[in-house]
Amino acid sequence: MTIFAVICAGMFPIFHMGRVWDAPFIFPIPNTRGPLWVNFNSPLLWDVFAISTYFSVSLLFWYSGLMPDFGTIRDRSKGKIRKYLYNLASFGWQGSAKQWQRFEALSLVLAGLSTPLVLSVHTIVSFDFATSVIPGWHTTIFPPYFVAGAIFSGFAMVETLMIITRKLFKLEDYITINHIESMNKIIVLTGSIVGIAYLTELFIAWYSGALYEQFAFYNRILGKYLWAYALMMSCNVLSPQLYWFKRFRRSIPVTFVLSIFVNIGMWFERFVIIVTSLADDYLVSSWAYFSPTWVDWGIYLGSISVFLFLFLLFARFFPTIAIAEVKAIFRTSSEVAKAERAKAEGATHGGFVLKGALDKE
Amino acid sequence: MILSVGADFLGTWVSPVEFSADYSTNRKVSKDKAEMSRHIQIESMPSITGYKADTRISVKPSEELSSLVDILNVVTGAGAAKNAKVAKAAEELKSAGAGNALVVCGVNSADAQVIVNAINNALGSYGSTITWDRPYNTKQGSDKAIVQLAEGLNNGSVKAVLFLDSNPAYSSPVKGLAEAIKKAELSVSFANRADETAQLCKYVCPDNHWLESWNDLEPKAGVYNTVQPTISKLFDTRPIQETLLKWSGKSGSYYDFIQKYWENNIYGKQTKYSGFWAFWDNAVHDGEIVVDASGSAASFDGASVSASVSNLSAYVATLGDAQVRLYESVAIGDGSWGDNPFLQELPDSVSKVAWGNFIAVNPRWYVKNGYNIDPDFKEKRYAVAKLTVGGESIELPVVGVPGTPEGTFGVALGYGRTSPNHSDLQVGANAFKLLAKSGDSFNTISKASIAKTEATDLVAITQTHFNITLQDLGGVKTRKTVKETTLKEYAKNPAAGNEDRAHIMEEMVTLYYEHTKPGHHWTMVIDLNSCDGCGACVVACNVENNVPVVGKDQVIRAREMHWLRIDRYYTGEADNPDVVFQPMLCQHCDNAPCENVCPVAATNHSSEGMNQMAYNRCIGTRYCANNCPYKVRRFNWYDYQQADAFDKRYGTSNDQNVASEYLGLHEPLTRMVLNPDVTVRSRGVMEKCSFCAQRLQAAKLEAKKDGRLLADGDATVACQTACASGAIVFGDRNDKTSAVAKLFSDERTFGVIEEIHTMPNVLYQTQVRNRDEVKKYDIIDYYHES
Amino acid sequence: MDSVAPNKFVVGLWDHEEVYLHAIEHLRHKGVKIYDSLTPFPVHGLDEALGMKETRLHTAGFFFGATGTTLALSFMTWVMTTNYPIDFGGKPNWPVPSFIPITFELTVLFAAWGMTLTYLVRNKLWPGRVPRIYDKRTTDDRFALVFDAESLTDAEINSIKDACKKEGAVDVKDKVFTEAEGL
Amino acid sequence: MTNEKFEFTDSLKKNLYIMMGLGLLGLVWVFLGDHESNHHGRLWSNLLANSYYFTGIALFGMFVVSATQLAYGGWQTLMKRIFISMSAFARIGGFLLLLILAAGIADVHKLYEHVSHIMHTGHGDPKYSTKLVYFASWFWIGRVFVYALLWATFSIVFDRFFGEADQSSQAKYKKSKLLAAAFIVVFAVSESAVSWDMIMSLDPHWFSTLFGWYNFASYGCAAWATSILIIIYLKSKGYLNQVNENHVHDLGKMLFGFSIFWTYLWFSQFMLQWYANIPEDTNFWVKRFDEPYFKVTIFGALIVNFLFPLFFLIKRSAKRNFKMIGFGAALLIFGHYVDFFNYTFVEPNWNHEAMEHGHGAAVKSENVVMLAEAHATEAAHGAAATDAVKHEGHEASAAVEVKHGEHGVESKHGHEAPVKNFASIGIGEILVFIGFAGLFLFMFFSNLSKRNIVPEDDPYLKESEKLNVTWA
Repeated sequence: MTIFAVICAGMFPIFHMGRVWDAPFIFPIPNTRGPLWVNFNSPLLWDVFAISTYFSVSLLFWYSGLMPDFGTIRDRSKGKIRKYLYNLASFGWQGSAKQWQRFEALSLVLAGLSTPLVLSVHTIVSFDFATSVIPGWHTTIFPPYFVAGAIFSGFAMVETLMIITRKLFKLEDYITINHIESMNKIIVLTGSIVGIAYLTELFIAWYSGALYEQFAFYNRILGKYLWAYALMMSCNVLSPQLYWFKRFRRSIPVTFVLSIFVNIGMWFERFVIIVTSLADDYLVSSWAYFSPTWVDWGIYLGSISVFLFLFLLFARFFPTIAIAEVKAIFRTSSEVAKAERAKAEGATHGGFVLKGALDKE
Repeated sequence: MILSVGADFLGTWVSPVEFSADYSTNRKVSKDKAEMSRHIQIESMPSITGYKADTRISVKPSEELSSLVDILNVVTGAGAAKNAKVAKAAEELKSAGAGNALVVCGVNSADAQVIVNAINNALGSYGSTITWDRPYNTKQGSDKAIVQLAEGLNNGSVKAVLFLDSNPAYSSPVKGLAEAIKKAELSVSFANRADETAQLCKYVCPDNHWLESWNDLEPKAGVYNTVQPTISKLFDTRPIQETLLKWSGKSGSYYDFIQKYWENNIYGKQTKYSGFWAFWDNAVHDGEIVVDASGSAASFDGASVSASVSNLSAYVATLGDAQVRLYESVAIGDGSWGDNPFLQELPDSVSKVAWGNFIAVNPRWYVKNGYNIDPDFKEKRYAVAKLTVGGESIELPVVGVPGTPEGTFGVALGYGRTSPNHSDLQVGANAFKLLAKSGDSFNTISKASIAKTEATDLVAITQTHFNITLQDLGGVKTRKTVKETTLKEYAKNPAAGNEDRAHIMEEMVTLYYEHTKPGHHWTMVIDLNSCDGCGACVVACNVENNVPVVGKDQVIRAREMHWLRIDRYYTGEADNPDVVFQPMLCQHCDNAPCENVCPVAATNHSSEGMNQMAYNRCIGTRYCANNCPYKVRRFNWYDYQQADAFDKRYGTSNDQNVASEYLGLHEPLTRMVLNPDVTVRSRGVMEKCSFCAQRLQAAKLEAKKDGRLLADGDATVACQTACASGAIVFGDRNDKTSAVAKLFSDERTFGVIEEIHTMPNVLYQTQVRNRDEVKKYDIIDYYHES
Repeated sequence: MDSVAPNKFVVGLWDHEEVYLHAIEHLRHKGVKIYDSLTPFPVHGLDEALGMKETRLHTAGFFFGATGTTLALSFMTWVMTTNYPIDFGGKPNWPVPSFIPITFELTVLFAAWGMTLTYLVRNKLWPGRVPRIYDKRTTDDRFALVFDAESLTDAEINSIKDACKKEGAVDVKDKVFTEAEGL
Repeated sequence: MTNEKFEFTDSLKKNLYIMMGLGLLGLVWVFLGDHESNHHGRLWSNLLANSYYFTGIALFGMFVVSATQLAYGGWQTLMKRIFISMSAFARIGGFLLLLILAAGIADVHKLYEHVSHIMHTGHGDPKYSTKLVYFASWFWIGRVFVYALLWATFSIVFDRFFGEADQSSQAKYKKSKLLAAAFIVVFAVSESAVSWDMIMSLDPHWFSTLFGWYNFASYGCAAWATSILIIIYLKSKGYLNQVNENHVHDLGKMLFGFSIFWTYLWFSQFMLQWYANIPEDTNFWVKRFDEPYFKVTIFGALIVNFLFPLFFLIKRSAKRNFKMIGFGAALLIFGHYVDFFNYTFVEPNWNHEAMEHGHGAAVKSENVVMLAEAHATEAAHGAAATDAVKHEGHEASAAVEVKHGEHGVESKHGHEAPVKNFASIGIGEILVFIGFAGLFLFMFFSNLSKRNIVPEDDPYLKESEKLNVTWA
């Protein structure tokens, strides 16, 4: 999902370039005009590095994890061509001890690198806005709040896709309701963090007494874009509060609907940030109202299609669950394994631990 | 002391460019000279002159006429005035002292002008503020004559008609004139394009363009000008004068004819040159010879005054409640250049509407009568109304213009041309037919009726109305984008109105070190007091810098390309606001937020303090435009100027599309308007004011050739040269003797939103109004009031 | 693995990792040389059981990352101060805070790519590599131990087989590769 | 051996009394060493910095318990009561802050002088209109009182709840989740708000939306470090036998993670304000960068709080060695204290009031002169012309010029110029810190000694005992 989303995310700046054929200018490559490099001050350039790094590292992480699974599929598949293709994809994986040892080391470090990388990417995206002087953009809370927002919307998007995939591929035994419940807890947590960040922004704008800043937020909550702000607030902050109730946390229809709400809300968060701040900034003479053209709609819908297309291709041909990892976990954490272990250890704390806190309280 | 009744002398009346220059000399204030003229404007339809006035008295069109009577009564002591405000103004006139006051009137009515003369006579203006030595030779058209022409053509007494520089089929309110022209046995148009009249004529004999031919002029008595060709003829045309020479059986070129004429008639009037050839060569070189004024003194004949007063009063009584006031807009004027896209795209100074006319109404009336269909200006869609005057009616969108009194409907003349060969240029409705005849003349004021229609229309308005005060969050706060004060305050404190700047400067801390500007540090200071918002700078900039015209549709999308725009801010009373015009261009910030964020380093700062663009390097992320606090960066959405290999290679269809839709500079003739010193921009790049880098470079090279240092005034920018009132001062701040360096440290000078540490190199000076009352900030937000 | 790969093997298969781990320990204790061990997923404790050395991949990653940091900082410094200094919005020509994001990204990029490439090279993995499949189920649910049979006598082979069976192997078999058949 | 109870020995008590005594001595020291014109600003800012810092650590203890409880954490169970006892200080911390604030409003000291200045004179300036509402005395004090009350209540409730026997019942477990969730919500709001009310308000011009989070990260680091030190101490005294290097390793990981988080927030805040360079943000930094002392301590704290954990704590061996991790924890407690004390807003402001008066006088009396003098670009220009080379290497700026202008004006107007307008960390400061640490520990140990250190019937105890940290 990350990879496909990043592909879409990477496409947008390119779409929006006035001269897309000159896009290579954004890389620091020596050129015919002498030593004219790029502007390392530009958050957009940071984005170039961040998104490409994010993309390629995610690709590595994803693919290095897939290799053993391709090996598994290869050994189970019939037909020469399939065998050949899956072997090609698996890079000739065998699963020897040394391979696994290095695999573990690699995936640990890649995971270790990816975590700050995710933070950095969302931070840099927030820098795109927060470094500027535009009221409503220039606020220091943006970095952590974008990260929280990314986790929030990321989980929601995963839920949306996962619930469909789970149903279609009959993965109910692998992706249990407990997983979904845990994800919903993350959603209520991050949603509340995002909500606190919204309120902090509002408060500090009021507190600061800075005219433009104050107006930007005044306009945001009461101005002509009230509808967008209201939509954002209700989808992002209010709707996840339902997850305080266990009944809703464990309901698949509720989860599905709310995950879509959150996706909408987070989309509107970006809309609110970008559009309301730009529409009415410093000089009143250039205040305006944004109305999308068919091109805007087309690009937007197109990007969703590209994402879904790639995702469905992936789901069709590639393993949607990390086979090797799940096997390892099953041996230690599955119901059966736990029961066995508990029997072996003669655990004293009764059914409480036996059942597994994660699974049922 | 100037009192103008409906005369837009800074915009359209008689000779506005000249008047702007003269007017502004007495309106510039400095610490040493804290005094200025006082200007009162009595008018119905807001004009830039009225917006510039110290006191603007908003009256209905009929009251424009009746106020003349009021003033006469007060000035002569003959009676009382009906309108208290007008009476006060008249009292001021009286107390200004003999020879210190001037009253002008823009109403096309002999009676009104007689009364104006009577007032001026009573004030002692003759010989002091009004002289007779150089009367204007322009604007000598006669309403009576055109009516007679129509009659003559219809009854067959006129058999032949020649049209030169006139287009009565479009611009005359005489009914049936077009049909009458067709009846003429011989009709010839000398127009160099197929205008409305030429289309009716039997023969069209295109005149040369004036840049292709010799000519001479005498705009004012004793002021002689020569015109010489600068290019050879582009088309198969002939100067009208030569045509007439030929038809009258004379030989020789028109050049010889002019020369002979000057030798016989003008050479003798001057004493500067002895010998005709010295005189002639210098006259052609200088373009102008001014000979001693030989005007005769005139005296006022007061006999008809009482008749005029009663005529006028009688006419006023017929006008009723709803009245139309027809006016010329600064951009289009009488419409003779209505096929010029540069002018069409120039937003009207008052209403900021480009590409078409509209019915200007009082905003409260607008709200009350259900025209407020989009209070947030989400879409630039306006309700259309039908305006009827004497049986003729037009349908136009209705736009609220603050300062218009209720019951007044202003419509600009000069629109609704049908002859331009591009449909986008055929905008608006022709209001000439609404001119009502009264006496021998056609009047711009008449009784009207208005009715809302179901239709709506998109209006290419570039600036709408928003309330910029924040009252609800604890105290009134206003953006100090423009700053104002009164003369009295200014005399007391040169920083009046600009007091907050001291505080801003005190807090102006930075985390960066200064990048030195060892050579020049180009700076512009714009005096808001002198700027009258006429828009000449905008057009000058467009022409100098090859700024493309984008067309109505794109203006509606706020994609106009103007490097320089004039922002208009209302303050003060809601119904009769004060207005400040603020030319807004790239501020060339020394700490420019736009430069920081360009990923490809296409925009950066020169060592001369200019914010510069490398178009070749620009990839059009538009991130700089987002970050610009002044919103002065423009993006090329299309290939307006055929600069782009992409369109040439792949997009021929798009090429045509652009050419037909966006009036692009694609066809060879139009491309001749391009300035070869300035690059044309490809589609997909950002562009903005460059401080006319090419002109600065040229000036530097010139100085280098001469082996001297660049002097103050050597380097000029296009907008500065076009500004008649001298509001724009440009120069090198590092040269401590330069005009701009002095203004830079003046107390009136401030930067727009400089509190965010942009360190702009374009600064402004406070607007000073010569009046006693200080208007309070008031919310002008009719659109959300219940 | 030796430079000249043997072609003849004995393969023991287990179906439970704990038994498997015990088997390895016992076999090694007996002095049986294990040629390779194949598992469907990473088994914790296998490294210790086989007596493998700790991998040095982390260290390599650190050095790759450090290279990225240094390269990014020095390149940007060189460009902005020496090669083509430009005034951007009045910012200093050595805007260190602006460098941080790119420096971080390049550190991660270098570390990730460097490590992954090292991983592939060290593990001898590349697209198109034909691996020796000792048993198809080693990527599914069987844990295999492979013994080099080429240099062993039949008796030795049999004793290994017996030992495997004794240690709970579900299957023990011979596997012979032809020269051309993979790595 | 789970049934062990901490014995609060007399010798330990004596030591803590000595520490507290040293703190009192320190207070006397800073009181005497203070310049009269500063209204004992040094004394009060010492009190504020330490009260705030230790209250933050105490609150974070409850936060750790709540967060792990909510996240089904098992590893921390052995140490749960350490964190709960850490929160004992929260019972008085909030009230200490309230005292300081009340004293400020009552004009005993001048820490919040410019706020009261605004309250008296700021009505004309629209920038302050909202502050007139927000810093209205009763509202301000009322808010802090509510926080203090909430924290104290929660501390007592947590103590009772988790201190009681029979942690294993299902109902109790469920209840604990509710309690934890409630605290997280209260904490999230109150910790941000108190950072605005007590610290950000020291400089009423400046604001940063990130500020609450930043404070959270800072005393978060300190709290993890404190827990590590306490555990090492308890182990050295023979308690907590089941706690081994695996647990300390996990705590070390949290310390490392929070250090990086703190750096991330520090960078985000600084970079964004540096980048936009808007005076309303940058006046804060310029004020500090003008003093070489703060430049050193700001970046010094950054090195200690970021580079040190990055290179030292990242290693597995460092986190598993009690001596090394103990050293690291102590260093970080000190680092964040320096951060709070110097850089975080307390000390640099304490006689800012005098400078404010200087400002006002200048603006009022010599409008024109100020305009000419303070025109940043002009001033910088002059400087640039005289010494362009100097500018290249230094952070010298227009700001410096303006500042000098101010000082000139200030002394001209006969204001008593401070000897130096900041206090560096001196013996007094260290003594006060030790005193507060003594108080904190005293409350901690007396709370800890009330019951078993280990919650012996907690359902997760087994999981905690079996903790084995394999990686990193």
